[in-house]
Amino acid sequence: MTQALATSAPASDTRSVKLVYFAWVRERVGLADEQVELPAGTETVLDLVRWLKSRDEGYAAAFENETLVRAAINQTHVKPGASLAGASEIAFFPPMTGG
Amino acid sequence: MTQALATSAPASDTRSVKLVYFAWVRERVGLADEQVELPAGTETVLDLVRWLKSRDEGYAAAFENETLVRAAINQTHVKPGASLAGASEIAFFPPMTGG
Amino acid sequence: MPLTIRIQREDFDIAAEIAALSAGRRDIGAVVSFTGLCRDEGGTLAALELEHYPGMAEAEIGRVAAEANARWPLMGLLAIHRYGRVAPGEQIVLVIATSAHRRAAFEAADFLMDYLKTRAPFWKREHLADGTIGGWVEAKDIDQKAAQRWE
Amino acid sequence: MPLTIRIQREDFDIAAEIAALSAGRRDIGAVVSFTGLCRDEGGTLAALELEHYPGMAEAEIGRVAAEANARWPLMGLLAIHRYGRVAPGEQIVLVIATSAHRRAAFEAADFLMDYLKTRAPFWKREHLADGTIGGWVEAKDIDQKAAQRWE
Repeated sequence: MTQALATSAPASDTRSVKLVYFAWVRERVGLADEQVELPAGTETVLDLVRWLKSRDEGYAAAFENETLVRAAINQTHVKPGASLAGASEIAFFPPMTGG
Repeated sequence: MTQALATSAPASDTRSVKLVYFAWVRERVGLADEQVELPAGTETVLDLVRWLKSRDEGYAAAFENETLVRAAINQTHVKPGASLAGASEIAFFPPMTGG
Repeated sequence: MPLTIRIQREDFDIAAEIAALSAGRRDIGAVVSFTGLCRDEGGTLAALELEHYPGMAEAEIGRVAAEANARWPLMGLLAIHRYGRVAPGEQIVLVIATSAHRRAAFEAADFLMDYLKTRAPFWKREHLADGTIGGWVEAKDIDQKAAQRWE
Repeated sequence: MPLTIRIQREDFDIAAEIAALSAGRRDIGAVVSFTGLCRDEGGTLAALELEHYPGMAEAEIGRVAAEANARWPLMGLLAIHRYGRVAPGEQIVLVIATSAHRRAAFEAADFLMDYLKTRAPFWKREHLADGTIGGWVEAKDIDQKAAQRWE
Protein backbone atom coordinates (compact mmCIF):
# COMPACT_ATOMS: atom_id res chain seq x y z
CA MET A 1 0.00 0.00 0.00
CA THR A 2 1.52 3.27 -1.04
CA GLN A 3 0.55 6.88 -0.63
CA ALA A 4 1.88 7.86 -4.07
CA LEU A 5 -1.31 9.66 -4.97
CA ALA A 6 -1.23 11.86 -1.88
CA THR A 7 0.32 15.01 -3.22
CA SER A 8 -0.05 17.66 -0.54
CA ALA A 9 0.34 15.79 2.74
CA PRO A 10 1.92 18.07 5.38
CA ALA A 11 5.02 16.82 7.16
CA SER A 12 3.02 16.10 10.31
CA ASP A 13 1.04 13.39 8.49
CA THR A 14 3.93 11.01 8.67
CA ARG A 15 5.26 10.50 12.16
CA SER A 16 6.97 7.80 14.12
CA VAL A 17 5.11 5.76 16.75
CA LYS A 18 6.06 2.74 18.81
CA LEU A 19 3.87 -0.30 18.32
CA VAL A 20 3.82 -3.02 21.00
CA TYR A 21 2.21 -6.44 20.77
CA PHE A 22 1.24 -8.98 23.43
CA ALA A 23 0.32 -12.67 23.76
CA TRP A 24 -0.85 -14.28 20.51
CA VAL A 25 -0.88 -10.95 18.68
CA ARG A 26 2.85 -10.69 19.44
CA GLU A 27 3.40 -14.28 18.31
CA ARG A 28 1.55 -13.84 15.00
CA VAL A 29 3.19 -10.51 14.22
CA GLY A 30 6.56 -12.02 15.18
CA LEU A 31 7.68 -8.93 17.08
CA ALA A 32 7.28 -7.65 20.65
CA ASP A 33 7.55 -4.05 19.49
CA GLU A 34 8.63 -1.90 16.58
CA GLN A 35 8.95 1.74 15.58
CA VAL A 36 6.92 2.65 12.48
CA GLU A 37 6.25 5.72 10.39
CA LEU A 38 2.50 6.18 10.24
CA PRO A 39 1.49 6.53 6.59
CA ALA A 40 -0.34 9.72 5.69
CA GLY A 41 -4.08 9.34 6.13
CA THR A 42 -3.73 6.93 9.05
CA GLU A 43 -5.99 8.75 11.47
CA THR A 44 -7.60 6.08 13.63
CA VAL A 45 -6.67 2.81 15.28
CA LEU A 46 -8.70 0.98 12.66
CA ASP A 47 -6.80 2.80 9.86
CA LEU A 48 -3.58 1.59 11.45
CA VAL A 49 -4.88 -2.00 11.81
CA ARG A 50 -5.82 -2.08 8.11
CA TRP A 51 -2.45 -0.75 7.06
CA LEU A 52 -0.67 -3.32 9.30
CA LYS A 53 -2.78 -6.15 7.82
CA SER A 54 -1.52 -5.16 4.37
CA ARG A 55 2.13 -5.50 5.40
CA ASP A 56 2.45 -9.30 5.52
CA GLU A 57 0.80 -12.58 6.43
CA GLY A 58 1.81 -12.39 10.09
CA TYR A 59 0.03 -9.08 10.61
CA ALA A 60 -2.88 -10.34 8.52
CA ALA A 61 -3.21 -13.37 10.81
CA ALA A 62 -2.91 -11.28 13.97
CA PHE A 63 -5.64 -8.87 12.87
CA GLU A 64 -7.75 -11.41 10.98
CA ASN A 65 -10.69 -10.56 13.23
CA GLU A 66 -10.46 -6.77 13.37
CA THR A 67 -12.89 -6.44 16.28
CA LEU A 68 -11.25 -9.11 18.46
CA VAL A 69 -7.86 -7.48 18.93
CA ARG A 70 -7.86 -4.77 21.61
CA ALA A 71 -5.85 -1.57 21.41
CA ALA A 72 -4.35 0.93 23.82
CA ILE A 73 -2.93 4.35 23.05
CA ASN A 74 -0.29 5.61 25.47
CA GLN A 75 -1.27 2.76 27.85
CA THR A 76 -5.00 3.56 27.92
CA HIS A 77 -7.65 1.31 26.36
CA VAL A 78 -9.24 2.79 23.23
CA LYS A 79 -11.89 1.78 20.72
CA PRO A 80 -11.11 1.07 17.04
CA GLY A 81 -12.39 4.48 16.01
CA ALA A 82 -10.05 6.32 18.38
CA SER A 83 -7.85 9.05 16.87
CA LEU A 84 -4.11 8.52 16.72
CA ALA A 85 -3.48 12.22 17.38
CA GLY A 86 -0.97 12.47 20.20
CA ALA A 87 -0.23 8.74 20.17
CA SER A 88 3.37 7.79 20.90
CA GLU A 89 2.86 4.16 21.98
CA ILE A 90 0.13 2.03 20.44
CA ALA A 91 -0.45 -1.47 21.80
CA PHE A 92 -2.38 -4.40 20.34
CA PHE A 93 -3.38 -7.45 22.34
CA PRO A 94 -6.04 -10.16 22.77
CA PRO A 95 -8.89 -9.80 25.27
CA MET A 96 -7.36 -9.79 28.76
CA THR A 97 -7.26 -12.97 30.83
CA GLY A 98 -5.59 -11.89 34.06
CA GLY A 99 -6.88 -12.20 37.58
CA MET B 1 -51.44 -15.72 87.69
CA THR B 2 -52.67 -19.05 89.05
CA GLN B 3 -54.02 -22.17 87.44
CA ALA B 4 -56.43 -22.81 90.35
CA LEU B 5 -59.35 -23.26 88.01
CA ALA B 6 -57.64 -25.96 85.97
CA THR B 7 -59.07 -29.09 87.52
CA SER B 8 -58.07 -31.95 85.27
CA ALA B 9 -54.54 -31.13 84.12
CA PRO B 10 -52.58 -34.35 83.46
CA ALA B 11 -49.22 -34.77 85.18
CA SER B 12 -47.39 -34.08 81.92
CA ASP B 13 -48.73 -30.53 81.90
CA THR B 14 -46.20 -29.49 84.52
CA ARG B 15 -42.65 -30.28 83.60
CA SER B 16 -39.26 -28.88 84.30
CA VAL B 17 -37.35 -26.86 81.70
CA LYS B 18 -34.11 -24.90 81.81
CA LEU B 19 -34.41 -21.21 80.96
CA VAL B 20 -31.31 -19.29 79.87
CA TYR B 21 -30.99 -15.54 79.40
CA PHE B 22 -28.43 -13.43 77.56
CA ALA B 23 -27.24 -9.82 77.37
CA TRP B 24 -29.75 -7.26 78.66
CA VAL B 25 -32.46 -9.88 79.06
CA ARG B 26 -30.13 -11.65 81.51
CA GLU B 27 -29.38 -8.39 83.30
CA ARG B 28 -33.03 -7.43 83.70
CA VAL B 29 -34.12 -10.89 84.83
CA GLY B 30 -31.14 -10.98 87.18
CA LEU B 31 -30.25 -14.58 86.36
CA ALA B 32 -28.13 -16.32 83.71
CA ASP B 33 -30.26 -19.45 83.89
CA GLU B 34 -32.83 -21.21 86.05
CA GLN B 35 -34.86 -24.40 86.17
CA VAL B 36 -38.62 -23.82 86.23
CA GLU B 37 -41.76 -25.94 86.31
CA LEU B 38 -43.91 -24.91 83.37
CA PRO B 39 -47.38 -24.11 84.68
CA ALA B 40 -50.22 -26.12 83.18
CA GLY B 41 -51.53 -24.48 80.04
CA THR B 42 -48.15 -23.04 79.04
CA GLU B 43 -48.05 -24.34 75.51
CA THR B 44 -46.14 -21.77 73.46
CA VAL B 45 -43.16 -19.48 73.86
CA LEU B 46 -45.54 -16.54 74.15
CA ASP B 47 -47.48 -18.31 76.95
CA LEU B 48 -44.18 -18.74 78.78
CA VAL B 49 -43.18 -15.10 78.24
CA ARG B 50 -46.50 -13.91 79.67
CA TRP B 51 -46.18 -16.17 82.70
CA LEU B 52 -42.59 -14.96 83.28
CA LYS B 53 -43.72 -11.32 83.04
CA SER B 54 -46.17 -11.99 85.86
CA ARG B 55 -43.45 -13.23 88.20
CA ASP B 56 -41.76 -9.94 89.12
CA GLU B 57 -40.62 -6.54 87.92
CA GLY B 58 -37.33 -7.84 86.53
CA TYR B 59 -39.05 -10.27 84.17
CA ALA B 60 -41.66 -7.63 83.37
CA ALA B 61 -38.86 -5.23 82.34
CA ALA B 62 -37.02 -7.89 80.32
CA PHE B 63 -40.13 -8.82 78.34
CA GLU B 64 -41.69 -5.35 78.28
CA ASN B 65 -41.70 -5.45 74.50
CA GLU B 66 -42.90 -9.01 73.85
CA THR B 67 -41.96 -9.01 70.18
CA LEU B 68 -38.43 -7.62 70.69
CA VAL B 69 -36.99 -10.47 72.75
CA ARG B 70 -35.90 -13.47 70.66
CA ALA B 71 -36.30 -17.07 71.74
CA ALA B 72 -34.61 -20.39 71.02
CA ILE B 73 -35.79 -23.86 71.94
CA ASN B 74 -33.07 -26.46 72.34
CA GLN B 75 -30.60 -24.00 70.71
CA THR B 76 -32.70 -23.34 67.60
CA HIS B 77 -34.38 -19.99 66.85
CA VAL B 78 -38.18 -20.13 67.17
CA LYS B 79 -41.08 -17.70 66.76
CA PRO B 80 -43.31 -16.61 69.68
CA GLY B 81 -46.04 -19.02 68.61
CA ALA B 82 -43.71 -22.05 68.71
CA SER B 83 -44.85 -25.02 70.79
CA LEU B 84 -42.91 -25.91 73.93
CA ALA B 85 -43.49 -29.62 73.32
CA GLY B 86 -40.13 -31.36 73.61
CA ALA B 87 -38.39 -28.25 74.90
CA SER B 88 -35.70 -28.89 77.49
CA GLU B 89 -33.73 -25.63 77.17
CA ILE B 90 -35.46 -22.38 76.32
CA ALA B 91 -33.37 -19.25 75.76
CA PHE B 92 -34.36 -15.59 75.65
CA PHE B 93 -32.14 -12.85 74.28
CA PRO B 94 -32.08 -9.49 72.45
CA PRO B 95 -31.65 -9.27 68.66
CA MET B 96 -28.18 -10.55 67.83
CA THR B 97 -25.29 -8.11 67.30
CA GLY B 98 -22.36 -10.36 66.51
CA GLY B 99 -20.12 -10.33 63.48
CA MET C 1 -16.66 -29.87 51.96
CA PRO C 2 -14.13 -29.10 54.73
CA LEU C 3 -15.94 -26.96 57.29
CA THR C 4 -14.34 -25.22 60.25
CA ILE C 5 -16.35 -23.41 62.92
CA ARG C 6 -14.69 -22.10 66.04
CA ILE C 7 -15.94 -19.91 68.85
CA GLN C 8 -12.95 -18.80 70.86
CA ARG C 9 -11.57 -16.16 73.19
CA GLU C 10 -8.17 -16.10 71.44
CA ASP C 11 -7.22 -14.12 68.35
CA PHE C 12 -6.83 -15.89 65.00
CA ASP C 13 -4.31 -15.92 62.14
CA ILE C 14 -5.87 -15.35 58.70
CA ALA C 15 -2.90 -16.67 56.73
CA ALA C 16 -2.71 -19.87 58.80
CA GLU C 17 -6.44 -20.47 58.35
CA ILE C 18 -6.28 -19.90 54.57
CA ALA C 19 -3.26 -22.24 54.39
CA ALA C 20 -5.11 -24.94 56.36
CA LEU C 21 -8.15 -24.72 54.06
CA SER C 22 -5.94 -24.93 50.96
CA ALA C 23 -3.39 -27.49 52.18
CA GLY C 24 -2.63 -30.21 49.65
CA ARG C 25 -5.23 -28.93 47.18
CA ARG C 26 -4.58 -27.70 43.65
CA ASP C 27 -8.20 -27.31 42.55
CA ILE C 28 -9.03 -24.12 44.46
CA GLY C 29 -9.16 -21.04 42.23
CA ALA C 30 -10.61 -18.44 44.59
CA VAL C 31 -10.30 -17.63 48.28
CA VAL C 32 -12.37 -14.83 49.81
CA SER C 33 -11.81 -13.80 53.40
CA PHE C 34 -13.75 -11.36 55.54
CA THR C 35 -12.27 -10.05 58.76
CA GLY C 36 -14.38 -7.96 61.13
CA LEU C 37 -12.41 -5.64 63.42
CA CYS C 38 -13.29 -3.64 66.52
CA ARG C 39 -13.44 0.09 65.67
CA ASP C 40 -12.56 2.75 68.24
CA GLU C 41 -15.59 4.87 67.23
CA GLY C 42 -13.62 8.09 67.03
CA GLY C 43 -11.68 7.33 70.20
CA THR C 44 -14.76 6.92 72.42
CA LEU C 45 -14.53 3.14 72.69
CA ALA C 46 -12.11 1.30 75.02
CA ALA C 47 -13.29 -2.20 74.14
CA LEU C 48 -16.18 -4.37 73.07
CA GLU C 49 -17.33 -7.18 75.33
CA LEU C 50 -18.81 -10.06 73.37
CA GLU C 51 -21.28 -12.40 75.03
CA HIS C 52 -22.45 -15.54 73.27
CA TYR C 53 -24.68 -18.57 73.75
CA PRO C 54 -22.26 -21.51 73.94
CA GLY C 55 -23.44 -24.49 71.98
CA MET C 56 -26.08 -22.61 70.04
CA ALA C 57 -23.45 -20.29 68.51
CA GLU C 58 -21.62 -23.22 66.92
CA ALA C 59 -24.89 -24.95 65.96
CA GLU C 60 -26.42 -21.86 64.33
CA ILE C 61 -23.29 -20.99 62.35
CA GLY C 62 -23.18 -24.65 61.30
CA ARG C 63 -26.73 -24.38 59.95
CA VAL C 64 -25.88 -21.20 58.02
CA ALA C 65 -22.72 -22.83 56.65
CA ALA C 66 -24.76 -25.85 55.49
CA GLU C 67 -27.10 -23.48 53.64
CA ALA C 68 -24.12 -21.78 51.97
CA ASN C 69 -22.71 -25.16 50.97
CA ALA C 70 -26.06 -26.12 49.42
CA ARG C 71 -26.26 -22.86 47.43
CA TRP C 72 -22.71 -22.56 46.06
CA PRO C 73 -20.11 -25.05 44.78
CA LEU C 74 -17.65 -24.54 47.63
CA MET C 75 -14.37 -26.28 48.40
CA GLY C 76 -14.11 -25.07 51.98
CA LEU C 77 -15.79 -22.79 54.47
CA LEU C 78 -14.55 -21.37 57.76
CA ALA C 79 -16.04 -19.16 60.44
CA ILE C 80 -14.26 -18.09 63.61
CA HIS C 81 -15.97 -15.76 66.08
CA ARG C 82 -14.31 -14.45 69.22
CA TYR C 83 -16.00 -13.77 72.53
CA GLY C 84 -14.85 -11.86 75.60
CA ARG C 85 -13.13 -8.49 75.56
CA VAL C 86 -11.81 -7.16 72.26
CA ALA C 87 -9.93 -3.85 71.95
CA PRO C 88 -10.10 -1.41 69.02
CA GLY C 89 -7.95 -2.60 66.14
CA GLU C 90 -8.35 -6.24 67.18
CA GLN C 91 -10.05 -8.91 65.12
CA ILE C 92 -13.55 -10.15 66.06
CA VAL C 93 -14.70 -12.45 63.29
CA LEU C 94 -13.23 -14.30 60.31
CA VAL C 95 -15.06 -15.93 57.43
CA ILE C 96 -13.28 -17.69 54.56
CA ALA C 97 -14.87 -19.33 51.52
CA THR C 98 -12.94 -21.25 48.86
CA SER C 99 -14.16 -22.39 45.48
CA ALA C 100 -12.96 -23.12 41.95
CA HIS C 101 -14.34 -19.74 40.84
CA ARG C 102 -14.50 -16.30 42.37
CA ARG C 103 -18.26 -15.62 42.21
CA ALA C 104 -19.12 -18.57 44.47
CA ALA C 105 -16.39 -17.64 46.96
CA PHE C 106 -17.45 -13.97 47.10
CA GLU C 107 -21.15 -14.71 47.42
CA ALA C 108 -20.76 -17.47 50.01
CA ALA C 109 -18.52 -15.32 52.25
CA ASP C 110 -20.91 -12.37 51.90
CA PHE C 111 -23.94 -14.59 52.68
CA LEU C 112 -22.25 -16.22 55.66
CA MET C 113 -21.40 -12.82 57.15
CA ASP C 114 -24.91 -11.43 56.64
CA TYR C 115 -26.47 -14.45 58.33
CA LEU C 116 -23.85 -14.58 61.04
CA LYS C 117 -24.76 -10.96 61.90
CA THR C 118 -28.49 -11.64 62.16
CA ARG C 119 -28.69 -15.27 63.32
CA ALA C 120 -25.61 -16.16 65.37
CA PRO C 121 -26.26 -15.65 69.10
CA PHE C 122 -23.66 -13.01 69.96
CA TRP C 123 -24.20 -9.68 71.69
CA LYS C 124 -21.82 -6.75 71.94
CA ARG C 125 -21.58 -4.31 74.82
CA GLU C 126 -19.46 -1.20 74.77
CA HIS C 127 -16.82 -0.27 77.31
CA LEU C 128 -16.16 3.42 76.87
CA ALA C 129 -12.86 5.27 76.87
CA ASP C 130 -13.98 7.34 79.88
CA GLY C 131 -14.06 4.16 81.98
CA THR C 132 -17.82 3.70 82.06
CA ILE C 133 -19.67 0.70 80.74
CA GLY C 134 -21.79 1.70 77.78
CA GLY C 135 -24.95 0.06 76.54
CA TRP C 136 -25.51 -3.09 74.56
CA VAL C 137 -25.08 -2.46 70.86
CA GLU C 138 -28.47 -2.33 69.14
CA ALA C 139 -29.24 -4.52 66.16
CA LYS C 140 -29.36 -2.56 62.91
CA ASP C 141 -32.10 -2.59 60.29
CA ILE C 142 -29.38 -2.47 57.65
CA ASP C 143 -28.13 -5.89 58.81
CA GLN C 144 -31.64 -7.36 58.59
CA LYS C 145 -32.02 -5.94 55.09
CA ALA C 146 -28.62 -7.30 54.07
CA ALA C 147 -29.66 -10.80 55.15
CA GLN C 148 -32.96 -10.49 53.29
CA ARG C 149 -31.07 -10.02 50.01
CA TRP C 150 -30.44 -13.78 49.98
CA GLU C 151 -34.07 -14.89 50.39
CA MET D 1 -6.96 6.48 50.89
CA PRO D 2 -3.84 4.30 51.10
CA LEU D 3 -3.50 2.54 47.77
CA THR D 4 -1.04 -0.23 46.95
CA ILE D 5 -0.61 -1.62 43.46
CA ARG D 6 2.18 -4.05 42.68
CA ILE D 7 2.96 -6.12 39.61
CA GLN D 8 5.61 -8.64 40.58
CA ARG D 9 7.11 -12.00 39.77
CA GLU D 10 7.38 -12.99 43.46
CA ASP D 11 4.68 -14.56 45.61
CA PHE D 12 2.88 -12.42 48.23
CA ASP D 13 1.90 -12.80 51.89
CA ILE D 14 -1.78 -12.03 52.56
CA ALA D 15 -1.38 -11.58 56.31
CA ALA D 16 1.52 -9.16 55.87
CA GLU D 17 -0.44 -7.12 53.33
CA ILE D 18 -3.53 -6.95 55.56
CA ALA D 19 -1.32 -5.94 58.48
CA ALA D 20 0.34 -3.19 56.42
CA LEU D 21 -3.05 -1.78 55.34
CA SER D 22 -4.32 -1.82 58.92
CA ALA D 23 -1.15 -0.71 60.74
CA GLY D 24 -1.78 1.98 63.33
CA ARG D 25 -5.47 2.29 62.47
CA ARG D 26 -8.37 1.63 64.80
CA ASP D 27 -11.17 2.87 62.53
CA ILE D 28 -11.27 -0.09 60.12
CA GLY D 29 -14.23 -2.40 60.73
CA ALA D 30 -14.06 -4.67 57.70
CA VAL D 31 -11.31 -6.26 55.62
CA VAL D 32 -12.17 -8.30 52.54
CA SER D 33 -9.45 -10.17 50.67
CA PHE D 34 -9.65 -12.07 47.43
CA THR D 35 -6.87 -14.45 46.44
CA GLY D 36 -6.82 -16.02 43.00
CA LEU D 37 -4.92 -19.30 42.73
CA CYS D 38 -3.66 -21.41 39.84
CA ARG D 39 -5.81 -24.56 39.47
CA ASP D 40 -4.34 -27.79 38.13
CA GLU D 41 -7.42 -28.40 35.92
CA GLY D 42 -7.81 -32.01 36.94
CA GLY D 43 -4.08 -32.67 36.76
CA THR D 44 -3.70 -31.56 33.12
CA LEU D 45 -1.95 -28.28 33.90
CA ALA D 46 1.75 -27.99 34.78
CA ALA D 47 1.80 -24.20 35.09
CA LEU D 48 0.35 -20.94 33.87
CA GLU D 49 2.60 -18.40 32.21
CA LEU D 50 1.42 -14.84 32.77
CA GLU D 51 2.37 -12.13 30.32
CA HIS D 52 1.60 -8.48 31.06
CA TYR D 53 2.01 -5.00 29.64
CA PRO D 54 4.46 -3.30 32.02
CA GLY D 55 3.43 0.24 32.83
CA MET D 56 -0.08 -0.08 31.50
CA ALA D 57 -0.87 -2.88 34.00
CA GLU D 58 -0.12 -0.60 36.95
CA ALA D 59 -1.83 2.38 35.29
CA GLU D 60 -5.01 0.49 34.44
CA ILE D 61 -5.36 -1.11 37.88
CA GLY D 62 -4.78 2.37 39.32
CA ARG D 63 -7.66 3.73 37.24
CA VAL D 64 -9.96 0.91 38.40
CA ALA D 65 -8.89 1.48 42.01
CA ALA D 66 -9.67 5.20 41.68
CA GLU D 67 -13.15 4.29 40.45
CA ALA D 68 -13.64 1.97 43.44
CA ASN D 69 -12.48 4.70 45.80
CA ALA D 70 -14.99 7.12 44.26
CA ARG D 71 -17.87 4.63 44.61
CA TRP D 72 -17.30 3.29 48.15
CA PRO D 73 -16.10 4.83 51.42
CA LEU D 74 -12.84 2.90 51.57
CA MET D 75 -9.98 3.10 54.05
CA GLY D 76 -7.50 1.18 51.94
CA LEU D 77 -7.21 -0.74 48.71
CA LEU D 78 -4.54 -3.14 47.48
CA ALA D 79 -3.99 -5.11 44.30
CA ILE D 80 -1.03 -7.38 43.64
CA HIS D 81 -0.79 -9.32 40.39
CA ARG D 82 2.00 -11.74 39.61
CA TYR D 83 3.53 -12.38 36.20
CA GLY D 84 5.80 -15.14 34.92
CA ARG D 85 5.35 -18.84 35.63
CA VAL D 86 2.89 -19.89 38.34
CA ALA D 87 2.34 -23.53 39.34
CA PRO D 88 -0.97 -25.10 40.43
CA GLY D 89 -1.74 -24.26 44.05
CA GLU D 90 0.26 -21.02 43.84
CA GLN D 91 -1.21 -17.56 44.25
CA ILE D 92 -1.72 -15.31 41.20
CA VAL D 93 -3.60 -12.25 42.36
CA LEU D 94 -4.53 -10.55 45.62
CA VAL D 95 -7.09 -7.81 46.19
CA ILE D 96 -7.80 -6.32 49.61
CA ALA D 97 -10.38 -3.64 50.47
CA THR D 98 -10.80 -2.10 53.92
CA SER D 99 -13.64 0.07 55.17
CA ALA D 100 -15.54 0.97 58.31
CA HIS D 101 -18.35 -1.36 57.20
CA ARG D 102 -18.52 -4.72 55.49
CA ARG D 103 -20.76 -3.88 52.52
CA ALA D 104 -18.29 -1.34 51.09
CA ALA D 105 -15.34 -3.70 51.60
CA PHE D 106 -17.12 -6.66 49.97
CA GLU D 107 -18.40 -4.66 47.00
CA ALA D 108 -15.14 -2.82 46.35
CA ALA D 109 -13.09 -6.05 46.39
CA ASP D 110 -15.63 -7.76 44.12
CA PHE D 111 -15.68 -4.76 41.73
CA LEU D 112 -11.89 -4.51 41.64
CA MET D 113 -11.57 -8.21 40.76
CA ASP D 114 -14.21 -8.04 38.03
CA TYR D 115 -12.51 -5.05 36.40
CA LEU D 116 -9.06 -6.44 36.91
CA LYS D 117 -10.18 -9.54 34.97
CA THR D 118 -11.55 -7.58 32.03
CA ARG D 119 -9.39 -4.44 31.93
CA ALA D 120 -5.93 -5.19 33.33
CA PRO D 121 -3.50 -6.14 30.54
CA PHE D 122 -2.54 -9.68 31.55
CA TRP D 123 -2.68 -12.83 29.44
CA LYS D 124 -2.41 -16.42 30.57
CA ARG D 125 -0.95 -19.30 28.61
CA GLU D 126 -1.12 -22.90 29.68
CA HIS D 127 1.83 -25.24 30.06
CA LEU D 128 0.43 -28.75 30.11
CA ALA D 129 1.36 -31.65 32.35
CA ASP D 130 2.41 -33.69 29.28
CA GLY D 131 5.21 -31.19 28.62
CA THR D 132 3.59 -29.38 25.71
CA ILE D 133 2.76 -25.70 25.62
CA GLY D 134 -0.99 -25.23 25.49
CA GLY D 135 -2.90 -22.32 24.09
CA TRP D 136 -3.55 -18.84 25.39
CA VAL D 137 -6.48 -18.87 27.79
CA GLU D 138 -9.54 -17.38 26.12
CA ALA D 139 -11.46 -14.53 27.70
CA LYS D 140 -14.80 -15.63 29.10
CA ASP D 141 -18.18 -14.05 28.49
CA ILE D 142 -18.96 -14.67 32.15
CA ASP D 143 -16.17 -12.27 33.12
CA GLN D 144 -17.52 -9.57 30.78
CA LYS D 145 -20.98 -10.03 32.25
CA ALA D 146 -19.61 -9.88 35.79
CA ALA D 147 -17.96 -6.53 35.04
CA GLN D 148 -21.15 -5.21 33.47
CA ARG D 149 -22.99 -5.68 36.77
CA TRP D 150 -21.30 -2.51 38.02
CA GLU D 151 -22.32 -0.23 35.16
